[in-house]
Amino acid sequence: MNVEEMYQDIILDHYREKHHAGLREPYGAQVHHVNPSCGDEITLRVDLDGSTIRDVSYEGEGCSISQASSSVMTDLVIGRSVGDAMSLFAEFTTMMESQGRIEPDEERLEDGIAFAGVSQFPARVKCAMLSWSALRDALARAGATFEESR
Amino acid sequence: MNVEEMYQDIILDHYREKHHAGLREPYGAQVHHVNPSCGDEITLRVDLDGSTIRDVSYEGEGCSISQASSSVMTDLVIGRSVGDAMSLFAEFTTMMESQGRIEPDEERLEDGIAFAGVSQFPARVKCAMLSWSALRDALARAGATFEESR
Amino acid sequence: MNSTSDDYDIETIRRDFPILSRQVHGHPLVYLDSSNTSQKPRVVIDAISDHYAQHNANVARAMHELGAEATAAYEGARAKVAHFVAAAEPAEIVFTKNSSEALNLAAHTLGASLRPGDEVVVSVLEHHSNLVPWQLACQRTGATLRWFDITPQGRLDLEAAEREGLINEHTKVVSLAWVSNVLGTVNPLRRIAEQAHAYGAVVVADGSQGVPHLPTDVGTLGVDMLAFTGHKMCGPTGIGVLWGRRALLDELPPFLGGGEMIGEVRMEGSTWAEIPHKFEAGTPPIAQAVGLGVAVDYLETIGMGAIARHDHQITAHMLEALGELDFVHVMGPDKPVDRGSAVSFTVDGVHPHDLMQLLDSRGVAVRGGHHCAEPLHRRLSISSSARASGYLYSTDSEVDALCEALTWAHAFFTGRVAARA
Amino acid sequence: MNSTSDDYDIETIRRDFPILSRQVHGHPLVYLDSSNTSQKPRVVIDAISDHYAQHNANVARAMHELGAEATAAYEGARAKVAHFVAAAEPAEIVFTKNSSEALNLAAHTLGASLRPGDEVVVSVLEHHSNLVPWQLACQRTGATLRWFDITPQGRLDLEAAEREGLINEHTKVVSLAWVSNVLGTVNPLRRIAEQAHAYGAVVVADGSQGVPHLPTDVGTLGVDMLAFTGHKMCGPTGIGVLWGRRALLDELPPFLGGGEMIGEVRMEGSTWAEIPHKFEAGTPPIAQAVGLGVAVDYLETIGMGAIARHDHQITAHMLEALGELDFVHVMGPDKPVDRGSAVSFTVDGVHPHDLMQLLDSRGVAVRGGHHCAEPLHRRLSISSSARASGYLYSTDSEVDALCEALTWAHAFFTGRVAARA
Ligand SMILES: Cc1ncc(COP(=O)(O)O)c(C=O)c1O
Ligand SMILES: Cc1ncc(COP(=O)(O)O)c(C=O)c1O
Repeated sequence: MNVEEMYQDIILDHYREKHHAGLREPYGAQVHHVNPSCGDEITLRVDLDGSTIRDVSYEGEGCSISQASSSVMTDLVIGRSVGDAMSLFAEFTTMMESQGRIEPDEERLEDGIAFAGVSQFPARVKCAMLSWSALRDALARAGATFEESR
Repeated sequence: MNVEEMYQDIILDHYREKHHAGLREPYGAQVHHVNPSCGDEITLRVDLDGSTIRDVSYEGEGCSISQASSSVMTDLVIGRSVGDAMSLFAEFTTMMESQGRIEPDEERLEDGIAFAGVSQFPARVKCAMLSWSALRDALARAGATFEESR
Repeated sequence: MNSTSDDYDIETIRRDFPILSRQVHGHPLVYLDSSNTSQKPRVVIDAISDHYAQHNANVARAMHELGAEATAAYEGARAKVAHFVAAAEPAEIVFTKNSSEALNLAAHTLGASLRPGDEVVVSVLEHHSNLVPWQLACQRTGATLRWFDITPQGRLDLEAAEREGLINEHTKVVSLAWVSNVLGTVNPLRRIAEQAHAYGAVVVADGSQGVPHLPTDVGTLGVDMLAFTGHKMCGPTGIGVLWGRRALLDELPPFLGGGEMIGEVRMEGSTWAEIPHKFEAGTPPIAQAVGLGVAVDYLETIGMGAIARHDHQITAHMLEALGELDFVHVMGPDKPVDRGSAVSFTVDGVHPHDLMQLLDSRGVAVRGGHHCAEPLHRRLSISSSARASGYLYSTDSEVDALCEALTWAHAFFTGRVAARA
Repeated sequence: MNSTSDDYDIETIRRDFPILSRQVHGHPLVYLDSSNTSQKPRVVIDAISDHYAQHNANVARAMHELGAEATAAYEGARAKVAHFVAAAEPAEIVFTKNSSEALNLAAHTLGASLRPGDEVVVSVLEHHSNLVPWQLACQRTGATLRWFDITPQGRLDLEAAEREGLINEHTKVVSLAWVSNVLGTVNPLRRIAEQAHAYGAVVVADGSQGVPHLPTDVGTLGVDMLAFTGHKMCGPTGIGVLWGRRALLDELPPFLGGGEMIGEVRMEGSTWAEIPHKFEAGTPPIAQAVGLGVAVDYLETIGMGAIARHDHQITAHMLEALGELDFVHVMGPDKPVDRGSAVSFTVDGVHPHDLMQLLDSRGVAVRGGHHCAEPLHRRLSISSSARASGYLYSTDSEVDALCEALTWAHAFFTGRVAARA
């Protein structure tokens, strides 16, 4: 695995032009997460409609991996049920912790599979997970119920 | 240097029969010193007559080295001037820190020279010094003035 | 040197420890001071060298290749230690510099919520490291320190404690040695913990003498926190461990500040990282964690069950052999039942320091003093004792060498002293 | 690789460090992360191994031959370190686990006498380890934390401090980095200490980035306490140092409790040992002290003056070479005057994490992030930066390799991102 492969076009695309970026109204909960070792941060809002995620909006600072991951995550979860989003979270986490040993399911993770390469660089896994952890936290605070997968 | 040489007859003599042992009245100051790493302890009193040490009395717990050293010390300093006692303290200290490299002066240190062997066992040096440190502290508290040699 | 059982290959184990082939004062080293610190197998020593020579970098914060290797090694060691004590997850393992820091961490963070009227319970047989931090915590907060006394057999006096209502609704913390470093007593932690938990108290175990010698399962122990130290379990100096239940660690305030224990830092105030990093300020003992991880692998390869049986057998032999010397008086339980491997004793007519020195002249290394348990010695009306303690590499013949040297030392010293009379 | 002066034999020095011959991702390692942690010479690695294999025992409390050897090695290391910083006596050297613990020790013990209304002064450029402990101390006591700001050149803003009366009759402690780990700024400690002393305040210096690189004389520095850390000065992880004037250390209360830091222990209360042992609870980092002692010998053999000149020359070359890259923006003083060897910078269009990763793919190890100085980054309105930092083994050609890798990384990343537009 070399660094060129890690910086896949999908990642750079999302980095250059983030989807669903910016903080929007209305929202049910807002959280602020940081990656203490590097200073990457994200402020994230969720808006729920029953058990459906109506919107996820965010503002952040960070490297291409953390930025692109936020963008990909919002593509994946907006419009889904909380339960579904949390299984995607679990699948994404499993992939990121696999150190490249798991072949990700493109049907499910869509652009998220581009991060499989990142999973081989343990120090960057936290970057890719930042927005997802913020999402889970925000959902919990917005009153969504789901099983703690970890 | 073997252990038989360290346990010289002089040391064992003083250990078996300590000179000037027990706590006596009157006294100008009393101190309590311990060797924290092993629990050896001594309570020591001095009685001054101007700048002369009229009496040193003590009670203690400890190994043969610390016990014998108290006994030898009292032999050396009782009846001397504070200044003289403190130069003996300095000479004894120098010998104890010499790791056996200094030939002690028998004229001055009398039975104290038996501790030259102990100076080769760094862990036991503290035992031999306990009563001397207590003496210095007690003299200071009794109002004696002397130069801090260390 | 004989092996203790057919599958415990003591000769091979001894060859793993380079220092055991040393001579001391012209005698082969008989190292019976393992309760003080253990010796190190070659694999541990080499792992530390290899780490510095090939993978050295700072952790977490350094994301380059060497940083990733060092971080993987450091966090890998945490996972190994977690497994070794059957912790629920690696995040429950906090690396400190030694047991003492681990216990101070517990006393400061649990101490932060103590109030006057609250009670902290320890015992009279504690090592200073599980006493002084609680004394200081009580001083800071106005809480009251109370303690278990011991029976004449050297066990916690549970009946007296019951009578006095030692553990009650005011009890906030109970902190006890799992195994005494002087008497060898194994304390009934589970039973006491159940009692303490019934009143909502937190139970801390000082496992410094337990974890190296006994298979450890924090769930079975029944406590909420467990402190232990690398250097007593074949690992390096400079590293200790505090295990704590996540729910407890999560809610405690931080202890030392700085470095990577933070969430966000502003001049006006800061937030904290998740556990375990919340409690690990500054550059951690990286190479030492690596060494401890290998030590734990080494112990597990031999098997903690096998080590416990071996240690038990050596202790039994020691108790028996010392029991045959009429000038030797063993402290603590004299039968190898619920008993760790520290055996402390006094010798008629020979002060422990003198004894230690005389034994050393024969190559036999024991400890003399109060073994950092001064209140216990005071309780027993002595100021010091001698202590012999074996470990996985100790042999029956080393115990025999101890007894021979004791006989010689007693005769030499009392004989010479008597000769002067 | 060229040597910086005729008598500084960089090739020989580099051969002393085994890790420097490593390959990373198929490239020779270019280690420019020495402000984070330094690499270790073979003599240090071997001394640690030799200690464990031949002389391992606990110190102070173990009086047998191995104990005497270990104690002599440990206390000998203290004497070496005392000499290295020109302390008045070895007892002024307290061994801790790292700089962070040393600074926490200072903050806890000096903090014990803080009262509401008292002021503690730090600066906005501090490492978290010299900020968070003081925040916590102020929280515990009600004292107020104040700080120096910086000028646009990245130096302490002494004029603003003067205007605001930053140091005044309420000031009880001033704690400042000697050398900034981000900007490289060398702070005028002596001048500030004189001002603070005029008000009776105690002055603490965080020497983590100073002591490894500059000849150190605590008398000349003019401060009352100095913290530094073994792993940044060719020594092992797991050991740090707090130097303090005897008169100050003597009067401070203890910090961690337990083990050998005691005078007498009773259940009802305890008294404390003399310095330095009063501040060293539990089994100290023995092998680590031995390693640090050898590191100090190693540095002194080369000469701290020569090392300072070498580091200065490498930094000058780095500032010049980076100055020629128009997409690189160096933070802090851009001339090598009163400047340590950390050089932090940003690169147009490439986040420091991405940059770090790209450089690593070329074997070049730098750090990306906030370098444990988040308030400083916030003050500079950035969230992170990249940092390159050399040491006695760094070469001009390594700096050139950095610049080449930077040029490639910038082109690769911005080119690929642009190509997607
Ligand atoms: C200026 C400064 N202070 C304090 C520290 C903390 O040192 P340690 O991590 O060894 O505790 C560092 C390094 O990380 C530093 O650069
Ligand atoms: C029972 C007990 N507790 C605590 C300690 C302290 O361990 P350390 O010195 O590694 O901090 C020891 C050993 O010295 C011990 O035997």
